[in-house]
Amino acid sequence: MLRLDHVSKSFGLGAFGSRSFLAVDDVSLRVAPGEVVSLIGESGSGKSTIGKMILRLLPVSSGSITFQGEDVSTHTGKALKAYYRRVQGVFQDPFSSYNPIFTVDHALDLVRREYLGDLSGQEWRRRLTSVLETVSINAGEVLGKYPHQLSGGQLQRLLIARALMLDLRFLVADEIISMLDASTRIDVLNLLGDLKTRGLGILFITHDLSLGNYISDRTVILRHGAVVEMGATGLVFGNPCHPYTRALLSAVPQLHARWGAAPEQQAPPVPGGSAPGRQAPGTPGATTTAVPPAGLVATVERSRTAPGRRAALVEIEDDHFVAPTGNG
Amino acid sequence: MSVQVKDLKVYYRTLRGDVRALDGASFTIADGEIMGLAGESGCGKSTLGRSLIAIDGRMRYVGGSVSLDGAALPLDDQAAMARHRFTAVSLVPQYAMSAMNPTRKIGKLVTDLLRSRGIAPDTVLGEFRRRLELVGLSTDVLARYPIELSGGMKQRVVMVISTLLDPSLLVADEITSALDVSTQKAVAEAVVEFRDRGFVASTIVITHDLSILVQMADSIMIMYAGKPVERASTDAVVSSSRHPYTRLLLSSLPEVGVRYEEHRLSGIAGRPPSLLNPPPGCRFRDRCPLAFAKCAEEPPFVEVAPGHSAACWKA
Amino acid sequence: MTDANLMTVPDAAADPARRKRSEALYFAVRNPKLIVGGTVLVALLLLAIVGPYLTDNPPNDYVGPKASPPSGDYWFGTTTFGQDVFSQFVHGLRTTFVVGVLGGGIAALIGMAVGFTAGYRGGRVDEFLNMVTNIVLVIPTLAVLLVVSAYLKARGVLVEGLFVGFTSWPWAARAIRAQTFSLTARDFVDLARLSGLRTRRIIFREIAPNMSSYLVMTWILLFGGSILIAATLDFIGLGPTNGTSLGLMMNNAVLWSALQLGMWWWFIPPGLGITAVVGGLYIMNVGLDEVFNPRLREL
Amino acid sequence: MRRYFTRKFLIYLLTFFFAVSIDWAIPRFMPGDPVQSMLSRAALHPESATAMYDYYSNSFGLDVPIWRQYLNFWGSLLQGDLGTSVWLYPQPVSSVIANAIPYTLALMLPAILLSWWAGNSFGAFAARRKWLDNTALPFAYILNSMPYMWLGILLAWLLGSVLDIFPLSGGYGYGLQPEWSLEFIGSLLKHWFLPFASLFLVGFGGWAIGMRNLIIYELESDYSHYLTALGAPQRLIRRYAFRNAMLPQVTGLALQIGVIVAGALVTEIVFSYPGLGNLILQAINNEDYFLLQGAFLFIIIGVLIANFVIDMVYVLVDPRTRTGMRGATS
Amino acid sequence: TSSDNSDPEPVGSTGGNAAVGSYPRAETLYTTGTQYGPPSNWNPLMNWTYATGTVGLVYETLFLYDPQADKYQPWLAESGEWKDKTTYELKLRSGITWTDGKPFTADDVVYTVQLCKLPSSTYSTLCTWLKSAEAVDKSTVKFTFSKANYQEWANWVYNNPILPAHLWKSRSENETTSGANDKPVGTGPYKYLTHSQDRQVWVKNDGWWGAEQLDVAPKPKYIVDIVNGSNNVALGLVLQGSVDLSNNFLPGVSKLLGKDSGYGLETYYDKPPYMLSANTAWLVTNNTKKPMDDPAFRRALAHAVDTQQIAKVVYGDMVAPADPTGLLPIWDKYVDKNVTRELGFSYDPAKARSILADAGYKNTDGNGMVANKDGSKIKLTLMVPNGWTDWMEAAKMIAQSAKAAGIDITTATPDYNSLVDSRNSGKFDLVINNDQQMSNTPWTYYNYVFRQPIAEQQTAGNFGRYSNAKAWKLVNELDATEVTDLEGMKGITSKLQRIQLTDMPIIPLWYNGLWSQYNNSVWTNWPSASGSNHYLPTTWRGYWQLDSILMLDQLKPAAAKK
Ligand SMILES: Nc1ncnc2c1ncn2[C@@H]1O[C@H](COP(=O)(O)OP(=O)(O)OP(=O)(O)O)[C@@H](O)[C@H]1O
Ligand SMILES: Nc1ncnc2c1ncn2[C@@H]1O[C@H](COP(=O)(O)OP(=O)(O)OP(=O)(O)O)[C@@H](O)[C@H]1O
Ligand SMILES: [Mg+2]
Ligand SMILES: [Mg+2]
Repeated sequence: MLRLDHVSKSFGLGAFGSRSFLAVDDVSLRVAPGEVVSLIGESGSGKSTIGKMILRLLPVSSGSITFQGEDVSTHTGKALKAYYRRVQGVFQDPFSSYNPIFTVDHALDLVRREYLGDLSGQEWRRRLTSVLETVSINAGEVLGKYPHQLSGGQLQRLLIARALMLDLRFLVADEIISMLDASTRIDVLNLLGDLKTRGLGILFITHDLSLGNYISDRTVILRHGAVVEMGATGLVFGNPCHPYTRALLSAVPQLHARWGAAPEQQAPPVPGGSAPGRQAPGTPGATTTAVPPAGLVATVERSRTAPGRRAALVEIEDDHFVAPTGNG
Repeated sequence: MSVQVKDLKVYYRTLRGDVRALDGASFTIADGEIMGLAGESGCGKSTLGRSLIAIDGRMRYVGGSVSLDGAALPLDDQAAMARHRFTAVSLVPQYAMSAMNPTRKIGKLVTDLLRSRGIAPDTVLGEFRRRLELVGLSTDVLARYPIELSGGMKQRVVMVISTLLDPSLLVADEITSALDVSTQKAVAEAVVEFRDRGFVASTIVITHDLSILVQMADSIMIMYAGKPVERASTDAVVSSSRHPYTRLLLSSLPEVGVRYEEHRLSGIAGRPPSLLNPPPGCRFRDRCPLAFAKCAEEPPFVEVAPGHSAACWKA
Repeated sequence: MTDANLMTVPDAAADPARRKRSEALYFAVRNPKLIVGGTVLVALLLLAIVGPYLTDNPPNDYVGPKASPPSGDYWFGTTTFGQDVFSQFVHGLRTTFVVGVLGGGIAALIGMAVGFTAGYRGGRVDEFLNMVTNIVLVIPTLAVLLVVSAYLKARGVLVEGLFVGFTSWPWAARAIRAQTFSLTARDFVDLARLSGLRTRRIIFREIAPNMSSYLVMTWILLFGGSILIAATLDFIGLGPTNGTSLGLMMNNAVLWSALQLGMWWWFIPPGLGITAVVGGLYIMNVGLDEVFNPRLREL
Repeated sequence: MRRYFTRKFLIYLLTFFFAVSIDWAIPRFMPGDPVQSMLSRAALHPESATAMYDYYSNSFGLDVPIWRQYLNFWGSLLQGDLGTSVWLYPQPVSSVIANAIPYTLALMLPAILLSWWAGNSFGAFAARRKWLDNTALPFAYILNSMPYMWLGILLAWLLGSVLDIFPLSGGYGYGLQPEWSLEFIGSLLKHWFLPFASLFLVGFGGWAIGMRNLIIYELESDYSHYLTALGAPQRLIRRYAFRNAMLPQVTGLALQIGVIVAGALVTEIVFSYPGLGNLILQAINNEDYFLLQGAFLFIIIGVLIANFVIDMVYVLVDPRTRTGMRGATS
Repeated sequence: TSSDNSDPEPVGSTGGNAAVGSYPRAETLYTTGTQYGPPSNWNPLMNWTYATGTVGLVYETLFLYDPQADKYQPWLAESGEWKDKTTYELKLRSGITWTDGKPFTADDVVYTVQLCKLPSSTYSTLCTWLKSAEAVDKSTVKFTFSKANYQEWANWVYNNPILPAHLWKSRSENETTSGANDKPVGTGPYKYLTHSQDRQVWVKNDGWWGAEQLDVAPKPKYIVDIVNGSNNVALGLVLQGSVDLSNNFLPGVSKLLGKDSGYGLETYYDKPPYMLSANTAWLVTNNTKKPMDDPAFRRALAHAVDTQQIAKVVYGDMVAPADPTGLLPIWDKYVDKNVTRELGFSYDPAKARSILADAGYKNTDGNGMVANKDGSKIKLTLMVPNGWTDWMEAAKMIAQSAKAAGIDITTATPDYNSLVDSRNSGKFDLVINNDQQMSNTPWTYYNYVFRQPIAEQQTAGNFGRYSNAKAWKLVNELDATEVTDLEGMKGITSKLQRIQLTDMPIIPLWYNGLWSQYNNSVWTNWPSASGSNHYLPTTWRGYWQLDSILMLDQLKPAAAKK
């Protein structure tokens, strides 16, 4: 349904863009209908940038994004509006997603004004009630209130409802629960799960691995703007091949296991070099570069120049791709 | 018995009356203990942490006492309190990203601070450098401006600064929330390390992320709507919690391995009550699946098992 | 100064919008600065409105004895030519308000247009507008006025107001740009774009209302600034060529040696009038800042 | 840092180019003819007038097409030639201005810098000190809302006319010749004082108010709270707040320079101070395009340099600008 | 050129004057009112801009002319006389030296006169009727004319300063006519000492010839001319006594005169109009435009202006309303009273209305304002330069009083430059002008009023574009009348006055004053109508040779300091 092919994004810095910064580096991925793909990476790895490019909030520097076969980047005016009818996004901060001077209805009204102008008041209300039901909030409880008056969870669910008012096919969920309380975040997450069963494609952006694991079918691990590992969630989490993925996983705090106390996951070697094609796990010759204890390494200046085309990902098992280490 | 808090009450003054953000908290923290403090947003965690350090103009000290190594802290006397800060009680604030003066080099900032407290910088700067290295920072951060450091680095620098004078009590407020997993781990480990090395005696770690507390805290206290509801050792809280709120909180946490298709978790319905005019009785009553008539009466925060206190009639 | 300053600490249970409003009111009526500034301003505004009806003397006609000090007949005395200073003063006060409103208004409009565009669009547009702003900032406005005045045989208050407006917007543009910049980074702007809203609508319907109090304060400062600039222009003889204004009164008083002739009643009132209007505005502004901005409040 | 510098420099260069072009164009957009109005002041026979008109048009370079005039203008500007004054014929504009500039600078630099420094110090001192805040600051408001020339007039009237302490006009006593004597320097200072004082006072009020508000913001900032939490004394916290609040004031200075310059010009006029302001007024009254153009050029250059210097100072004092991530400083 | 103005040293010390540092107050005369900008040149040929006193104090003319007594006084010349109809012989004084020590000779005069050959010379027209000038001997110059314009020549000889040929001969045209001449070498009673932004200082020339030959001794050792800030500053200075002589228009000064005011301030007359009259202010009508092309309308307009009120209210009685002919008081003898009695006018709105009605200007739309004969509206604009406050006020009064007579006039105050542009090119309705100063002959006055032919740009005179060949012929006849032939002159001027008052090409309003107010605290015996000193009390350019140089001789130091 949605494809990213060799998408890169560089930001110009300095005078008249004299210096550039590669925030997304040759990323290709696909999301099928009814599939949740989670995009995981540390802060600044380019997750939001990818989401924004899909939502056309940022232009693509190179590569292409196609949705249902059409190239998204050329859409303007009507076509863009039609695109937004099918593709929507929800962002990290539920409070800043609403204009604080209006009641939350405003966000819904905008959608109505722009897309559903022909709907009669009654029809609109009917539809609204049913959508609000889907996201399990009570219309009377939220409508007519100001953003501050509602909980983050309610706000996020209302935003999803706003998207559902349209002909939604694809949702970009950018860290939609990281600002929520532990007690409410799971409800929003569950809502995403329900939506997916209704055939929605979802790009779930997060830095929390446990959340990604909980909800997604496929997982993409991003580092410094490039994909280091991706594949079916079970495979990526169960059999992490890239040292970075492993480091990430080992840093995840768990309720029932302390860091270090948990048995170190058996790391299968990672294929080195650029040998294309399938390689069986355990192929000798792979290097297991020790990743320095993540986080203890200061990452002050991460400006990097495009190193040319990256070495292609290697598919080490069915639906599990890993970037060759050595230059990652 | 290093830190002893008794029925501490601190309210916020607003136009519409007092916000009872901390409405009676009693607990003790032993020497060398790391106590985790968790709860929903707005339940008064930061208020508790802040009131142990500095009660500002908008806060009102209502009652209760805090004693440190047996000596009472003059909570309501800011001038007297100033002497205890940094040396006896210290804070790693929630806002570590902006806690350092952006226009001062870190080294200069520390020297200024030490001088102003009447401490010759030379006597502690060596130790400062050593500790920076301990948390994985090179000493040349001293010559850098805060803006030149990443979030995780700033967090750790602030931690080192705050603990430089080996305080008896350290309050670490949401020091990991803004960080990604790997940095989070490093910072959390540093807290434990500092305790292990005796840089700080007792520590309060505030966060809303229980799983991180599990990694570092010896004991956990759960707060709800301005009051502590449960306090026990970490293991006890995770495995045999007595308060329904704690249990619901724990059950809503996804963990690596838990998947939506296989095991659908659920959250806690409803929202905590307003602290402006909190309802009488158990404040969790409205959301509690176990609530019964007695809950209209406020449950006392009592020991329900050795070293395990809870405020619930059904505990 | 971020937008966060404009928001009060949310309190979950109450109705924040109404609360915010009533809270603003609560502080407003208790803010001495706002009250003093507002009172002075309103009093002068009233004087400007009704003043001309209190006197039958047209401001520039030679109605009375020459150079007479304040008296029952001529409350503020008369000029060298026997013009009624009081009449000139109240008419001039009117002009002052007109110039202020007009100049401040135009400057605010341009400042908003430039600031919003630069802040919202960013990038090259921002660089370009920034340069335009810089140019206007360094161009001696006097020179431009010269051209204007050479073309127009008669300059009115309107022209002056327009001119002042067209040259005094840069700082406002910069300030608004910075504000817009921080608001644009908020998610609701992205969400508005996802709703298919056009840029202009996003700026004026979504972003601008969010900084309304800031805009009001900017406008007040521009208002006061315009009055001062206009007075300066009047004073060096580049002011309106017809009509009365406080600056022109000062100019005339000086040119006709009111100082040396001891006619204090001729040059004190206009300057005092300007100072009071502008001072009232500025003090009110600080008061408003304290009302809107919880951080500045002292409880 | 270097990059930032070059970038700023380029932008300033471009701004300079446009501003100067506009400055050049302005006189040429005006109806009327400088040569004709100059000759209208001479007592002439009409026949002589025609011959002289041609002669002077040629000598001012006004008899070539407008685009050539523009190129010639840049050509001579780059050689430091600003043309000849019409009104003060045949003095070169550059020397006319060079004679006036010292007075203007002597007035403006101390007034701007001292009022900035004193205003900021006072504002910082008064902030959050209830007593001062309620007594002294209202004065600052009033000072700040006074038109420059009115304050000038009042001072001239009170201290000059009525009390006769200070002279009303001129750069130094009319009975003196410039020399390094106490008498001369005393006279210089005496003449300088009133115009300086009126500029200083207005500026002082403005900066004091601005600083007071900024300090209050800074005292509410996170780093101040952190310092409080570490038991730092108010002294240190205020010192830090002052330092940081100075930064917006530095940009504020850059933004205000133009306005202050205009104020200084008017003040010179009030006190007949022999600086640029008087020159400009006379150039306006005498339609001396070249002088006007030259004087404004100096102001443009002055304001640009001031802005540039302030930008540079800003980088030095505010490390946040050095990372290069942020575009503009404001 | 010297731009190093603030350098005090060279010129002053070479003059042998020890007074570097400060000028003793009792020996110094402070003046102001001529110089409006920093002294920029000392070139006597640039008669609109040279530093105050360049001509008069440093460079001298052949004759002086005393306008009040209508007398020429030989100055550098000993005598001058017409040998025949077209030959004029000039005898020069001997024993005069330039301040560089070289003698003053006939060559200098010849050199100076022949500068008329330069197109950029202000008197280049002289060469159209001067055939030759030759030095007969060291002290005799013979002029031969192709056409003898006696009046104009008499004007030339006292108006134009003689230059030192030995220093100037080698100069280029550019340097001659428009050079700064920053080290002026003259024959006059004063020498350049120094100048700066706001002042020009002259020091007495001790070896001046006049002391001996004329027994004239200017009293002040130093003359410091202060650059004008603004009029009110000048008033402040003269009240303080920091300035002795102010030639500014100082509004309201009449109130400060007299003993009881305590300022020691004086003017030429001690009652209105206080000032001598220097020039006439006219209301210039654009005679090519409807309805100003109609003499009847212009006549009506002349009756509609209340000049009395202007003199009283705007000028505080410091000016006098003009004679209907506009001739200055010094030319009173040329006014033909019969003509003025018959054709003169004064403020009379009723008369104005009746003239308009008779001529067919009717008030058609009932607003009280008359319309053109063809019924179109009359709406005239009176322009005065912006910033000329007295004129601005006067214009308002003219508009007001014209409205009372049914003529709709509004005022406009464009900038001077743009006003000059519209005025010279004839794109105006009404302007006020006073470009003709007092002189030795009414010819200059009529030359201004009737000047022909009308050019596309009218640069000097007849801005109203009045066209009358007969009048112009009379003006030329007047020019060719000998200055001693008073009756001949009167005959012509009488005819001109009849034409003027019938046709009203221009409407005289008031006599602008020779503004001068003096403070008695340091110098006394200032020019006055009653005292011994009756010379023109002014430093204006072109007036030193109208005998105001002699005022300096009459000054006396005040007895003792207060
Ligand atoms: N407009 C911009 N101009 C310049 N650089 C930018 C811009 N937006 C983002 N970046 C940079 O691009 C990189 C990727 O940013 P992005 O927001 O996609 O990260 P992220 O993975 O979403 O991080 P986080 O977890 O903190 O949200 C960051 O280093 C950021 O600094
Ligand atoms: N300055 C203030 N004025 C009024 N009420 C306040 C103020 N600061 C906090 N509160 C209120 O006090 C209560 C407790 O706040 P506190 O900051 O202690 O919560 P918290 O547990 O730290 O929450 P979080 O997890 O969001 O940091 C909240 O209801 C909050 O709205
Ligand atoms: Mg992001
Ligand atoms: Mg908190």
